[in-house]
Amino acid sequence: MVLWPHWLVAVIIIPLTGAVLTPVVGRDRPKVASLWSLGTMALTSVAATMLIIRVAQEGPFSYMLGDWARPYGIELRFDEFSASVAIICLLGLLALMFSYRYVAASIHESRIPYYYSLLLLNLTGMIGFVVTGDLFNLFVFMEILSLSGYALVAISGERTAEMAAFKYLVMGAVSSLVVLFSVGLLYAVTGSLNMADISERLAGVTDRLPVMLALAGMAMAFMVKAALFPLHIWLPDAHAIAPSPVSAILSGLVVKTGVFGLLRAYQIFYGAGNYDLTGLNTALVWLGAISIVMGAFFAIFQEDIKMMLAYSTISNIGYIVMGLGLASQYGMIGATVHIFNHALIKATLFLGAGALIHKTGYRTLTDLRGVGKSMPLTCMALSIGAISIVGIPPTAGFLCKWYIALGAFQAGQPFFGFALVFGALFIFVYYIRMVNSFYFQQPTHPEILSVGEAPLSMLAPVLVLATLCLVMGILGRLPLSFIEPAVLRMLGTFGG
Amino acid sequence: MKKALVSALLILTAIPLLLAVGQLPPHGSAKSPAYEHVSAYYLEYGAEEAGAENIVTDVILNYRGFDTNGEVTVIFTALAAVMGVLLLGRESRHPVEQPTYPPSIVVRFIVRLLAPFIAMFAIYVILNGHVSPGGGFQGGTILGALAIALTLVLGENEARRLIPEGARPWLQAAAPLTFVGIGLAGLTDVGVYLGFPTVETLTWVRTMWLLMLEIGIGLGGAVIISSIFWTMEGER
Amino acid sequence: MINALWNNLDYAASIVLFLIGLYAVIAKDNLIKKFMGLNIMETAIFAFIVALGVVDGGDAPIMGEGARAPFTNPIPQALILTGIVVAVSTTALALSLVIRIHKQCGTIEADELRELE
Amino acid sequence: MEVVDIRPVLAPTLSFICAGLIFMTGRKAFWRRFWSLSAALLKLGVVMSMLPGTMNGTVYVFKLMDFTPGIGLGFRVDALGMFFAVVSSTLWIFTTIYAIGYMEPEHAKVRFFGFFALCVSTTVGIAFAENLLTLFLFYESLTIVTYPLVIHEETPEAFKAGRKYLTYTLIGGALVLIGTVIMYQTSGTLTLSQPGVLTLADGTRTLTVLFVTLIAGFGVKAAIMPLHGWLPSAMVAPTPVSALLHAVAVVKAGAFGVLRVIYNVFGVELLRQMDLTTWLAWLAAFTILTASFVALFQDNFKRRLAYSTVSQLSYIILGACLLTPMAATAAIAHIANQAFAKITMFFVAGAIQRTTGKTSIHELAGIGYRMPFTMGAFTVAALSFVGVPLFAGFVTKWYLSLGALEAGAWWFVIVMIASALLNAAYFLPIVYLAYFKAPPGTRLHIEEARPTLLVPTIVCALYVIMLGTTAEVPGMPFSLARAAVRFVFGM
Repeated sequence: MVLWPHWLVAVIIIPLTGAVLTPVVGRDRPKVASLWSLGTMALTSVAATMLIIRVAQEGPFSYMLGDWARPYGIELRFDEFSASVAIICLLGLLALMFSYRYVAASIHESRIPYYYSLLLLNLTGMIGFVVTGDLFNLFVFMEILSLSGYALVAISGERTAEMAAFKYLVMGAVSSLVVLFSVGLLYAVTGSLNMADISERLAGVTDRLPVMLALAGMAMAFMVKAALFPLHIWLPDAHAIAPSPVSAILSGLVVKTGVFGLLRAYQIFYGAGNYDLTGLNTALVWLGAISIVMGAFFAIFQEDIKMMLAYSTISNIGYIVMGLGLASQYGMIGATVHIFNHALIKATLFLGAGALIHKTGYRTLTDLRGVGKSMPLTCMALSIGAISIVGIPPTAGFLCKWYIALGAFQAGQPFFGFALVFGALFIFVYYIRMVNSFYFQQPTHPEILSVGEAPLSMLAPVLVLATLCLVMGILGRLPLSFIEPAVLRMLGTFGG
Repeated sequence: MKKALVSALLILTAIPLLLAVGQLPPHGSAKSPAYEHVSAYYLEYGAEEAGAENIVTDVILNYRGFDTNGEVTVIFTALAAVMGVLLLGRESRHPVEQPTYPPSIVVRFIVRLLAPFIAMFAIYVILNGHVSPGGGFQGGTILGALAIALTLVLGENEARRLIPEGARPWLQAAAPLTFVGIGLAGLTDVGVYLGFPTVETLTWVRTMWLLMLEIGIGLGGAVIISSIFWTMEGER
Repeated sequence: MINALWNNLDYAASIVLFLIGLYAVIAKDNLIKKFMGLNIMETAIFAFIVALGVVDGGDAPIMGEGARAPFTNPIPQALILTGIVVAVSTTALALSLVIRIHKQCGTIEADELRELE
Repeated sequence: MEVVDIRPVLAPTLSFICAGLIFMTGRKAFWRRFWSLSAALLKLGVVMSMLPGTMNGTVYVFKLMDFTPGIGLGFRVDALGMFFAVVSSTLWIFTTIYAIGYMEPEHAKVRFFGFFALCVSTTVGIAFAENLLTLFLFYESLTIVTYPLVIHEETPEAFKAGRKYLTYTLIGGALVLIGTVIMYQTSGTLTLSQPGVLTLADGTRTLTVLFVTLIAGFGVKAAIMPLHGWLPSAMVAPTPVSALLHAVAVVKAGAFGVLRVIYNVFGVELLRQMDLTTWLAWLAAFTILTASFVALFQDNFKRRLAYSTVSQLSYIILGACLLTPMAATAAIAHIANQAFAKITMFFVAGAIQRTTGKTSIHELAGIGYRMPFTMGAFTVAALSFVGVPLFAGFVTKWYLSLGALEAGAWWFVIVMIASALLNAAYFLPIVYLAYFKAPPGTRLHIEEARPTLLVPTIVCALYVIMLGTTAEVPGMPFSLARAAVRFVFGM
């Protein structure tokens, strides 16, 4: 039962079915819709757990849909990187739980079943994105998650939200098209759509220019999805204006799919073995470094707490991309684990901020002064998140910073180690403002002292996540050692 | 100024792109890797193995059936997205009783006259997708267009009655649900999700499943297209 | 070089179309026009991928009575069927957003919207 | 001889648990005090119970867990770490008692005592860290947990000081992190259990960069000029904070880090070969003299003490840089000598402020008549700093001068003498002012500080005398310093 291979398809099919049935089940009954989607996600989590147990025991495995042999059918492939389904399921569950109260207050009732449906579809898209082994299938799932993402940004019905969603949609759609174009190019030169097969056949391609163009196209498009610095302009508005649980999902997971796409592109090209990726690596490292600094720089000027968090996502994506671009063992490990850890941390922060906004109705740092006294647990969780995202030990953010910095030195590019560590200080500047305003400053609105703690359905996810931020800092070696074989396999070096 | 800058930038971008496509295998060549690898296999064995004479249908529903499973989910996502963005709750909706400018009698007459034929054609396209050009998507679009045309001449309330209110959410989810159903049938019967029986004696099962998929896609597509149209019109 | 491009004129045409669409997306202020630009880009990509599947003198890949080789490549056609559906879905969502923006702001010109903020 | 023992973990954990209890039940004054005091006593007990073993050369180790293979959260009690731990946990008790009295009229006491306990927890963690990563972990945590203490007053001035504090120390932390990364990259280990793990084969350039980053990183907290800017500003904190943090925990953590770098990362032998420490010694000498000069012109009592701290900390750095056994003994012993004397002074400053409200030196005329015991304690500490024999400061100066001669660097002896004179020049006028410049008509009208403030002050002053008189008695802290030196120099 545990090693049943069908869990791999179940992990996509369960949330998919749940999502399309949410409007049926939940019509005019928002509570039922909420419970239904929670149940769906719980089942999905079971499947995800089984998959991770299996990959830990046996290593990567495949599932051939329709029983067609490798290049002819669609292959689902579960490797160590795909273990991201764990964090997708976890954040999904917690965001859905958080939504129970939050959405009732901020979204029109008739839209609520569709809200849950879209959220489930978004999660389905991400799960499919990380487990598929087929390039075109990857595109299809990317579209599911992008489309639902655009709609979720706009779902609150505010004017600014709709404009942010439109901006997001245009940039997202263009980048999706570029991905499709690159898939077409790769298909033209290899005749295959299966990633492993493409990787094998790429080694024998003689005319390199289309292949390099495909690589550049994919890199560019995924950078847009990942909101790397000059291509980030869609992110702050979209993430800040979306409902908070959605922000948590978007910031914690959806932007990571861009990084994940880069990772898959790397897998294809490293697998081919005879492609020189130095140019791309250099570009990624520099863009990563610039993102770290620019994200932090813009965040300093933000008054709106969610806007600040949104810019900090850009910085953190910078970490991850820099780690990938360093192309050294430690850098790569740090980057992949930071995908996971940053999701935890950012979800803590966004959900915590959501709880504050829900209870107080304020969203700027000035207005929120003194809230630490009335909502101590939420603010404690937010502070843990802040410490963690800056990378103060022993929280989850630290190990990744340590690994990526180590990777920079390992790759012989110490400059980026410095950039990373000092960039993190820059980030601290604005998080300390947040902590100051919660705890140490006199309230601007005295009535803020009398609001109570957030309801349990909001508090519980926030606290669970904050605890995980700490636990993952202390037990950080577990994901690290879990991902290590995959990275080594990808880089093709052992012990180097 | 901005326009000139953008143009210049795009022309610069064009150069590497054109260089790259120039290096692609020559257009129309039967010796290209794209033609010789996977598709050669499909063309050779597809008709017997996958169950439909139309190889494109084989690819869509059988070899790459999971893509289509995702694809129908994309359509459903579009529906949910439009609903999520546009719905404002029943009380604030004012369904349009009559079009603001009722179409002329000629239009009304012709639409009413053609409606059964259009529907017939749509069903034909859906059911013959596996042996001729066409299939669920194409037929579903025709059906959806029919629903839109009828809305224009009958008014929304009248047209909505074509699809009963209670069944509508089920029908909207029809395509993904059919896929999941067939997929699970394949799981129990063949042992793999979306597996189709390949045994000689069970070819009729295979054909039936393909047809069910086509019908599911067609029905779901049509309902979703008309639902999106109605939602948008309600917002006009 | 020119010769190679001439052989692959279909592809080159798609590239040009793609860039025209991109121009509209970037340079046009009207949201609908932006979106039409996006649709042009989509069409360009679809044309590109379908063109990949063309085989000189190829017939539709439908077996049965009277079918004769060569057939065109079925895969790009299948892919683009999916692609079109995706494009339609994106268009539906974008238009819904434009409807809402127009309703709330009274305009769909990007520069005027920016002033409203 | 290494013994696996739970006690090295227990010591920091105790204060950590105590902090948790304070946060949970601290609204009641009784529980707040009870937890603070009992944890302080318990921890001192735990630390002291390891003392005899350490004296005999036993090393207690405990590996908590691995972050990654090879790098873990490990604890190890050697003589040097023990020395620092004994000093900080002894002083924690006195400071706690003092703080209970001092903080009576203040706000946010739960927060204060909670973070106070956390602060001590991390300090002991620094002392017992087995590897550089563990050390860094506690070093960085120390920065974070002291921040709420620094800005305790919540005034704009306090926020400004807090910002300055964080800027300096976090940059220092970042440098330490980079140094740690470089060390791991170069040597593949981060352990602090050897007398030096690096060798010349690692490349002069790498080693120089590593040395500079690590020393600069720890030097921020050790307030080596020009990295000292945060220390005088942070004096806006309540006095117990200034006392504990700026005489014991924070600044000594920096100095301790420098010692670890010099003795356990690089090792005396390698540094001698590379001649890296000379410039640092000169920088330290410069700091000693300059900070003393600046202190001369400070009128605010606590600011004068702050600059004196800056000056005194560099004794430790200088001692370490001379790379001779004598100087090293002095450097290590000065951790205790300076701490006890300086904390006495801060206690005095706080007691005067709480009792009379005076914070400037020129207002202190005649204070010796009102608060004779307090000022008596101050006089003891001042004499110690000047380096009068029989007081703790003399021991340091004596051994440091011997060490300088041993290293053939007689000019540092001159620095030492000049510093003694400067110390006299800025501390003795206060004593003079207090006793001999009474405004006309002052009568002996004793108005002492309350007992909770007075007793710790006097006990600390007695310690200063004890450290000065019993340096050669076996079993005293000084012999622990000797044990540490024996290990470092392989004697």
